[in-house]
Amino acid sequence: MIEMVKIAGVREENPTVKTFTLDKQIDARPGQFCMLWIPGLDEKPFGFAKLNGNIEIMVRSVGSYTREMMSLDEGDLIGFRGPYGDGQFKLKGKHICVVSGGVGIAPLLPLVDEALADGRGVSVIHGAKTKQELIPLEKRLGDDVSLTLTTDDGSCGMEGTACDALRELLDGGVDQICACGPEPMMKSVLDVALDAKIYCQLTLERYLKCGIGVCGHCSIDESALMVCRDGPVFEAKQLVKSEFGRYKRDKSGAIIDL
Amino acid sequence: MIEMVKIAGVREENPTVKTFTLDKQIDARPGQFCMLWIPGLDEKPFGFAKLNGNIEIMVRSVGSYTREMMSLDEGDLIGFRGPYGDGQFKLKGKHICVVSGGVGIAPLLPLVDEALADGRGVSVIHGAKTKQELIPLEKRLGDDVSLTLTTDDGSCGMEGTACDALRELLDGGVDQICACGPEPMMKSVLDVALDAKIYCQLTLERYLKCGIGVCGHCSIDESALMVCRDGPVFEAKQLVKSEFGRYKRDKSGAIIDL
Amino acid sequence: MKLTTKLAKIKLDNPTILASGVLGVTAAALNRASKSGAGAVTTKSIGPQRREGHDNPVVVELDCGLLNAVGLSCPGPEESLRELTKAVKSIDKPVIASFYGKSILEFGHMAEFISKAKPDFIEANISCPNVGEFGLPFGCSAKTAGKITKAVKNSTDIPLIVKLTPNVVDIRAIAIEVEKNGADVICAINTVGPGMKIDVTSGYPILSNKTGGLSGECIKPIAVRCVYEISESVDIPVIGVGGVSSGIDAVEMLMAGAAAVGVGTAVWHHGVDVFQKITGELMDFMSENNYSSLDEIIGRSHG
Amino acid sequence: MKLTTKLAKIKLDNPTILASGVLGVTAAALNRASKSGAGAVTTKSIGPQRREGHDNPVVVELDCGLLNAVGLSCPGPEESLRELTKAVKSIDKPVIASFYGKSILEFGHMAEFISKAKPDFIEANISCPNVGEFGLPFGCSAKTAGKITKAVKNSTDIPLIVKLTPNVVDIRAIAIEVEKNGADVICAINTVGPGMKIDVTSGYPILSNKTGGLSGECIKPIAVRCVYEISESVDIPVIGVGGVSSGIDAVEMLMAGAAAVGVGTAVWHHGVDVFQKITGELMDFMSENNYSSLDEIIGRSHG
Ligand SMILES: Cc1cc2nc3c(=O)[nH]c(=O)nc-3n(C[C@H](O)[C@H](O)[C@H](O)COP(=O)(O)OP(=O)(O)OC[C@H]3O[C@@H](n4cnc5c(N)ncnc54)[C@H](O)[C@@H]3O)c2cc1C
Ligand SMILES: Cc1cc2nc3c(=O)[nH]c(=O)nc-3n(C[C@H](O)[C@H](O)[C@H](O)COP(=O)(O)OP(=O)(O)OC[C@H]3O[C@@H](n4cnc5c(N)ncnc54)[C@H](O)[C@@H]3O)c2cc1C
Ligand SMILES: Cc1cc2nc3c(=O)[nH]c(=O)nc-3n(C[C@H](O)[C@H](O)[C@H](O)COP(=O)(O)O)c2cc1C
Ligand SMILES: Cc1cc2nc3c(=O)[nH]c(=O)nc-3n(C[C@H](O)[C@H](O)[C@H](O)COP(=O)(O)O)c2cc1C
Ligand code: FES
Ligand code: FES
Repeated sequence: MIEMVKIAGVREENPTVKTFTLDKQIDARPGQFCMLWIPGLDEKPFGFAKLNGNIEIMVRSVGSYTREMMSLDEGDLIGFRGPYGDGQFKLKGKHICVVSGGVGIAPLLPLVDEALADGRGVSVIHGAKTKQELIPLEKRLGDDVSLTLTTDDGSCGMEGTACDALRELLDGGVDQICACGPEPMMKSVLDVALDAKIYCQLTLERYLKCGIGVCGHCSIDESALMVCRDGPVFEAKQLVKSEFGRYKRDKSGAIIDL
Repeated sequence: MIEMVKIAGVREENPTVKTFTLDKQIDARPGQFCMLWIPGLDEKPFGFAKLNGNIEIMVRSVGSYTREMMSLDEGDLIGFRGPYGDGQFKLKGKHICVVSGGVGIAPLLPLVDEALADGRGVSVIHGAKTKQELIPLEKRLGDDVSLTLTTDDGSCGMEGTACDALRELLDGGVDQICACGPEPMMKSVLDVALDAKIYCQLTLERYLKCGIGVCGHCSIDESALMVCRDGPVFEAKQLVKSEFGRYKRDKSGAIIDL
Repeated sequence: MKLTTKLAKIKLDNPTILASGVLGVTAAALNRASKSGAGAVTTKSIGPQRREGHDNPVVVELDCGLLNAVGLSCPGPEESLRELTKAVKSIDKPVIASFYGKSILEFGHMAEFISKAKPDFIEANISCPNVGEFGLPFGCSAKTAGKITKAVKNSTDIPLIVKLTPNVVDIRAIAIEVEKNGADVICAINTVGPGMKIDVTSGYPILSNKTGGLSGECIKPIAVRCVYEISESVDIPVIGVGGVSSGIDAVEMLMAGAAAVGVGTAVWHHGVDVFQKITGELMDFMSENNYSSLDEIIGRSHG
Repeated sequence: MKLTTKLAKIKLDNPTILASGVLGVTAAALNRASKSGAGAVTTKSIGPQRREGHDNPVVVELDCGLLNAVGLSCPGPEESLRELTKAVKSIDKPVIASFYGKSILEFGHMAEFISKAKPDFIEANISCPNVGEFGLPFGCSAKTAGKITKAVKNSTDIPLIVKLTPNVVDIRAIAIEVEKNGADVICAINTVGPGMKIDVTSGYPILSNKTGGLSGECIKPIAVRCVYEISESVDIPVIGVGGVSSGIDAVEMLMAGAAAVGVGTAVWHHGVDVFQKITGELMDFMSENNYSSLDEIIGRSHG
């Protein structure tokens, strides 16, 4: 059931990304998501960028809804329902490598918090097209995390993709990979993980309508796993031989190539 | 919600009264009641004649429904909903006097059980028009209870009414009266109790429809206490200056004098 | 903070109204509801003949509401009039006299008859779905609903509430017709369905009438939609009834456009104290959200 | 113990059917429901044009059900036909192709069109209440319902299910007309209401479409009554849909007269495993109560 929640704070991460602190605490697992409703406009899915204490939502402006979000301020209200998603990140390995593209870092942050609290090793790879699109992570992650930045144009950190960085890190004892970002990037991560036989979890974005596993709109071929219900986090083996990396469906349900 | 319950046993008490053991255990207070449904026929209210272990219902044949009940056998099913009634017998005194007319003894039996288990003194007065209409109580009550039988025609026990017997018992340390029986008999008990300033609880029978305090059919004047919801057990002070002992309402809601 | 509201010039201390058919069989019961905090009280629908109503079971308890088929039991018009007169005399809040007839003509006669008791409102129940012999509810046809309204208006000067059934294809059309023919207030909704509950062990439908009207929590979304549509279509005030059991439920009804809210089935779980509960929660909501009067809430969801 | 049932000569392994609009957007999803134990599966209603459907929110979670206004989203007839063909080829249980049109004529065209995929049944959805532009549902008038049935029957040889809306005054009259015009099976019911849920903090109706159809537990009594009334009025088999989430619910529907039961909203709480859950509980009930086949249960509440 939707509940209106107060925005307790807004932080600008970079020119197109803001983090919203909501006046709400929930019991959820890293990787789960919520539906945020702007009355009169629309309702869209977002992961949790922080789960202990007031929850945080990190949003990238990409279209009409997220643009409207950028204009929201402390004290404003937004509709919240969730948390949703049975597919959640789980800590399996001793040394977790987190691979993120842009705002894809968001749902991975609570996982990093959890891994650190549990005394596990954490490497974070954070990539973007260019320096401006990176999220400032140094302070948020702290000293216990080894952070690798990558940009396609080399404007900051390593030149290349997050997946390039992952390949280089693999020898360092990584025994679990968790990834979130653009689907082509994640497809590469999946291939690398399969190759290296490392346990790997990935998040999937599909057009969500109901968000609760009823309307079937977010079903993926051929398993018919529902992103909103069975995901949004999946294990690598659930995604091999699937539509993942190849196509998705638009708002009408029509197939569009990635 | 109605549930079909198996009749686990039938005991004949006298020519017009049978006790049915139901294959059901419930958590209820003495004085509460249930609605028993014979599919295709009707549904009527009955008190509990036993509450520890399988519940018992003691029924007097007075009309078409109760006549049909008399033909039910071990193994037959009957619809059950309940327990209902916020007005319940409570143990207040050290020596409780239970005053019953005929099948009115039924809801008082669990109270006797409770009083005995709690080490209180119990006197039971049990009256009827004639010997045949008495319920055999000796074995059921055991030796710790002082039992006084009365019949209007003197065919068994003391000649007179249960209320006559009550008057005689009052000096013996009785500090609580609980009564159930025909309304004129209870009216006399109420007057005696008020006179003697003894805490007194009485049960009321009114035509019940919903049984759950919604339809208003069992409302009593002028307090508008609902027999099914606020009763069926009331304290004496709730009934003074009421319709009690004077009139009731029939199935249509029309007033009929008692 | 002001909880008062108005229905056709008559002021209510607070917007909660005891719905028809719940508790209100006797004057004493109406009085109790009034003393327990209802802003107004409605009698059980009074009919032209003595009726015992249906045999038991007349209700089925569901997880999210009730099914009922009481069957319009009625002690007869004379005795009902006596109780009504007693209620009007003894209750210091508005008393609404609900009634029904078996024909358009009879609606007129009944209106005239119960007006003798001088209730604050009369409420024409054109929507009871439970009584087979009366055929489909009159409230299912806009034309018939309009004719009944006119017949009743011609028979009395007492302000008229017309109570509508939601079990129609287009409740707006009916509301418009009822307003056009002179209704002063619309009450929506009566029970939904009807519904049926079968006991799977015996195979019998539980209600002796087999089917009964659905009420309570589970019908609230339907009631809110009906109130929203009606208040969009007519100018007369609407009493919103259906599943209201909390202050927030009341706010939802008011925002949908109701000027007052009826409360029926909620008496089941909360007892007659439900009126105080609702007004208390309503006040809490108003102070938390800086509302000072119901006028600021009523109809807020529109446009 | 036999769980098989028959709908117009076509045998189902068990009486549970995935209801239209739930999960069944893709062939893969229909396949998953089938593998999870559904006796048959129904596609989301296929329409004559590509439609995005309504903006979010398209559902509201209630304590006793859902409100939904997905708005008949559809990737367009060609793409739907591809998915349907894939479903028919890959699924070894009966596949029901649900569809709708915006006119009587279009219902005929759509029936002809989707018949190309050779589904086991086509299901004419004449009852969707959510799409304003289409006006009042066709299923609200017996005459129109009959005409649509005839137009569809003239366009295809595939057995026809007609799905009815409960939001009418007399569903029996509609069922009779639909049977008279050649329907092979009736499916009842589509969602109830519609309903509306208002967020009292913002004052907005939550659904972007403002109103949506009510489904789930809270509509079961209405669905059972409709199935009871319909199966009393016609001879063709009835699929009972509405609030079924357990074996006992299924028994209730069957006793009311359904030959099979549709399952929609229950997928929300129980996931797609709900079909296995229901058939398991159904078998438990049958063995406890000494039933050996569904025939002994179907229609038991009548007479
Ligand atoms: C499980 C999940 C978690 C997400 N978490 C985050 C997050 O933490 N931070 C963040 O910035 N973004 C997140 N997203 C993506 C976010 O939902 C979209 O960016 C947003 O919906 C775009 O809406 P728009 O109107 O601004 O853009 P549009 O112009 O409508 O669309 C831009 C892109 O967003 C996608 N999109 C639009 N509507 C939806 C929808 N209802 N469901 C899914 N995708 C949609 C479109 O397919 C398109 O690719 C998440 C998506 C999913 C599915
Ligand atoms: C709270 C309560 C507890 C009861 N407990 C017992 C009990 O333990 N044992 C027992 O034998 N009887 C009990 N009764 C009385 C019992 O309900 C009636 O005897 C029975 O309903 C008679 O039905 P009938 O069809 O056989 O008789 P009818 O010919 O219908 O009526 C005979 C008498 O029973 C009364 N009665 C009928 N229907 C109802 C009804 N729906 N509600 C209330 N009274 C009704 C009538 O007013 C009439 O006085 C109780 C009644 C109430 C209200
Ligand atoms: C037991 C019961 C009896 C009812 N009797 C009547 C009646 O006599 N006349 C009437 O207009 N409505 C009657 N109703 C309908 C209510 O007044 C109300 O419209 C409906 O129950 C929806 O409101 P609720 O959900 O608050 O109960 C009755 C409802 C119940 C539950
Ligand atoms: C999200 C959702 C979408 C639906 N879409 C359709 C549809 O496209 N076509 C249709 O005939 N019924 C549709 N329905 C109605 C269901 O098929 C079913 O008739 C109704 O929900 C009642 O069953 P239930 O209580 O088991 O859900 C939809 C229901 C839901 C909840
Ligand atoms: S969005 Fe509806 S099932 Fe996932
Ligand atoms: S019997 Fe309905 S209120 Fe008591």
